[in-house]
Amino acid sequence: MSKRIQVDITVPNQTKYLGVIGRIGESVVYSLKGYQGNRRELAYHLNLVLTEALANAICHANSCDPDKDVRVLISASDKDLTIKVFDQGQGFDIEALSKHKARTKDEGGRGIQIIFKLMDRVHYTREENRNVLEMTKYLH
Amino acid sequence: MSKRIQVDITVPNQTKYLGVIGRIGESVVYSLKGYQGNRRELAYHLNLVLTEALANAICHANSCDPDKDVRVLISASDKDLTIKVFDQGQGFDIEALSKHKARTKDEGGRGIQIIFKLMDRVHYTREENRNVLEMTKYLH
Amino acid sequence: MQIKLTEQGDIVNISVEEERMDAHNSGDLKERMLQLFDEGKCNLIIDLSSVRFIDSSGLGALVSGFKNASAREGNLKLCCLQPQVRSMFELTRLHRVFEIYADLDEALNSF
Amino acid sequence: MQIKLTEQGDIVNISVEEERMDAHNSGDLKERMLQLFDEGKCNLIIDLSSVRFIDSSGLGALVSGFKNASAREGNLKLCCLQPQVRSMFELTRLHRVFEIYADLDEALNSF
Ligand SMILES: Nc1ncnc2c1ncn2[C@@H]1O[C@H](COP(=O)(O)OP(=O)(O)O)[C@@H](O)[C@H]1O
Ligand SMILES: Nc1ncnc2c1ncn2[C@@H]1O[C@H](COP(=O)(O)OP(=O)(O)O)[C@@H](O)[C@H]1O
Repeated sequence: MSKRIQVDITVPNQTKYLGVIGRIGESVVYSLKGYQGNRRELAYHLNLVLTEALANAICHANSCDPDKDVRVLISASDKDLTIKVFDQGQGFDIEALSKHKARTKDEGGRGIQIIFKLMDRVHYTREENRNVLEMTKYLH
Repeated sequence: MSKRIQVDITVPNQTKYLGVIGRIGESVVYSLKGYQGNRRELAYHLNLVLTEALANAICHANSCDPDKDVRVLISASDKDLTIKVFDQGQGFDIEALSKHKARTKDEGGRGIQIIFKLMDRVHYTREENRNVLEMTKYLH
Repeated sequence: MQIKLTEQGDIVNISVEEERMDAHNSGDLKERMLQLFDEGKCNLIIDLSSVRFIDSSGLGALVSGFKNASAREGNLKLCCLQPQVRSMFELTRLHRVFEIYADLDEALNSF
Repeated sequence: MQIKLTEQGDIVNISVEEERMDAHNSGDLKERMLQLFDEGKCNLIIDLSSVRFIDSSGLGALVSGFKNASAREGNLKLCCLQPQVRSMFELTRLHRVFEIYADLDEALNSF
């Protein structure tokens, strides 16, 4: 393996675990010693992106079924930060969402938009029997 | 899977990653909503046990070779917290160490003693081509 | 979600006593506000001083309250945002929707 | 490791400016102390006020300094331990080895 930190997390499919995953993401950011930007801001953004992506996997893909599990992979080097969130739901058309802009006063529909704003590369693909939301942030 | 959080971390075999692993351990402790004891103390203890066990894997088993990797698994439920640290070194006799007490003014030799003091169950076993240091803390 | 309610005249001050406002707990705030609307209380100040982190569900709960308050000729205003929380309102342009005050007194005086 | 040295008479005050003292950075402190001993400076106060976390390597570096100072008829004393750090000295019984002071002035006056 090259010089990467890799953190593979599995938790019960419940929103009460969003906090711990967000905090783990922040810990990973604080370990990126070489990062020149605003580390606090990056930590918040990673926490947020993890929270949004996981909440969607938990509630939309896994229908909030507390007996399922949900898995996320955080991987970081000096060059980039990559998150993969896995789900086994019916999938959705992320391209359509990326084009359609929610109106400011809509109650929902901000999660994917936030992810697109904060990350440099976002893909949602089907792999065997699961979907993967892969999100990358370049660090310089 | 039962109601467990599972965090599987791989980092380059370098002591500069001890901090991030310790912090991830603290995050896991802070997510144990049901824990009745002193959460701050438990977080510190888990951070410390992770640091001691990883430092040994990095320096004793992997001879501080920065091109290797080192892996740790943290797993938690309301009942227990388990850490597994994997190494591919020559192994060592942990039973002998658990009996022999380092003298107070010795410079080294405190790591395994601290692990025995803070954890409820400690095993070091050979599994196929690797060693596993498995440490459990019961949460009530 | 831990919430503290204080009434001052016909204004209800809702203090969110959580570090995180996310998909796990924002539904509670939304429901609590719906109860208040049912009781005819539709001038709300949400004090976010304890909140260090807010996600799209938290923002959504506030938008829901804002729309319900406005529909009843009331208002929902915000105060005491930490910088990182404030920046989420900017990211989503919601700072143009809400009246946001630096502290509770300013928010109270604005009614 | 970030370290700040201040000399007061023949006493050197070493302030460890790190949150963590562990296997990654404790070797630096040990080497810095060896340099001081070579220069004939063997009365040291280690100020741990910034240190939130210490592991067995950190404790080991302090024991090394203590033994080297004593061998040269000097002394190594500690001050300003955060509660969690203090409890590590108790866990390992090292609170019986070191003189530990609440603040820098007390430590200075004890020489
Ligand atoms: N992992 C997923 N599986 C299935 N559908 C999803 C997934 N993620 C997002 N979606 C769909 O995309 C929509 C927009 O998601 P998002 O922008 O996060 O807003 P919200 O969750 O508030 O609706 C969701 O309502 C849902 O229909
Ligand atoms: N994973 C490991 N592989 C090989 N040897 C180990 C390992 N962990 C510990 N040891 C051996 O046990 C000894 C005691 O370890 P420890 O109590 O942590 O103190 P220290 O690391 O300061 O020597 C080490 O010096 C080393 O010889």
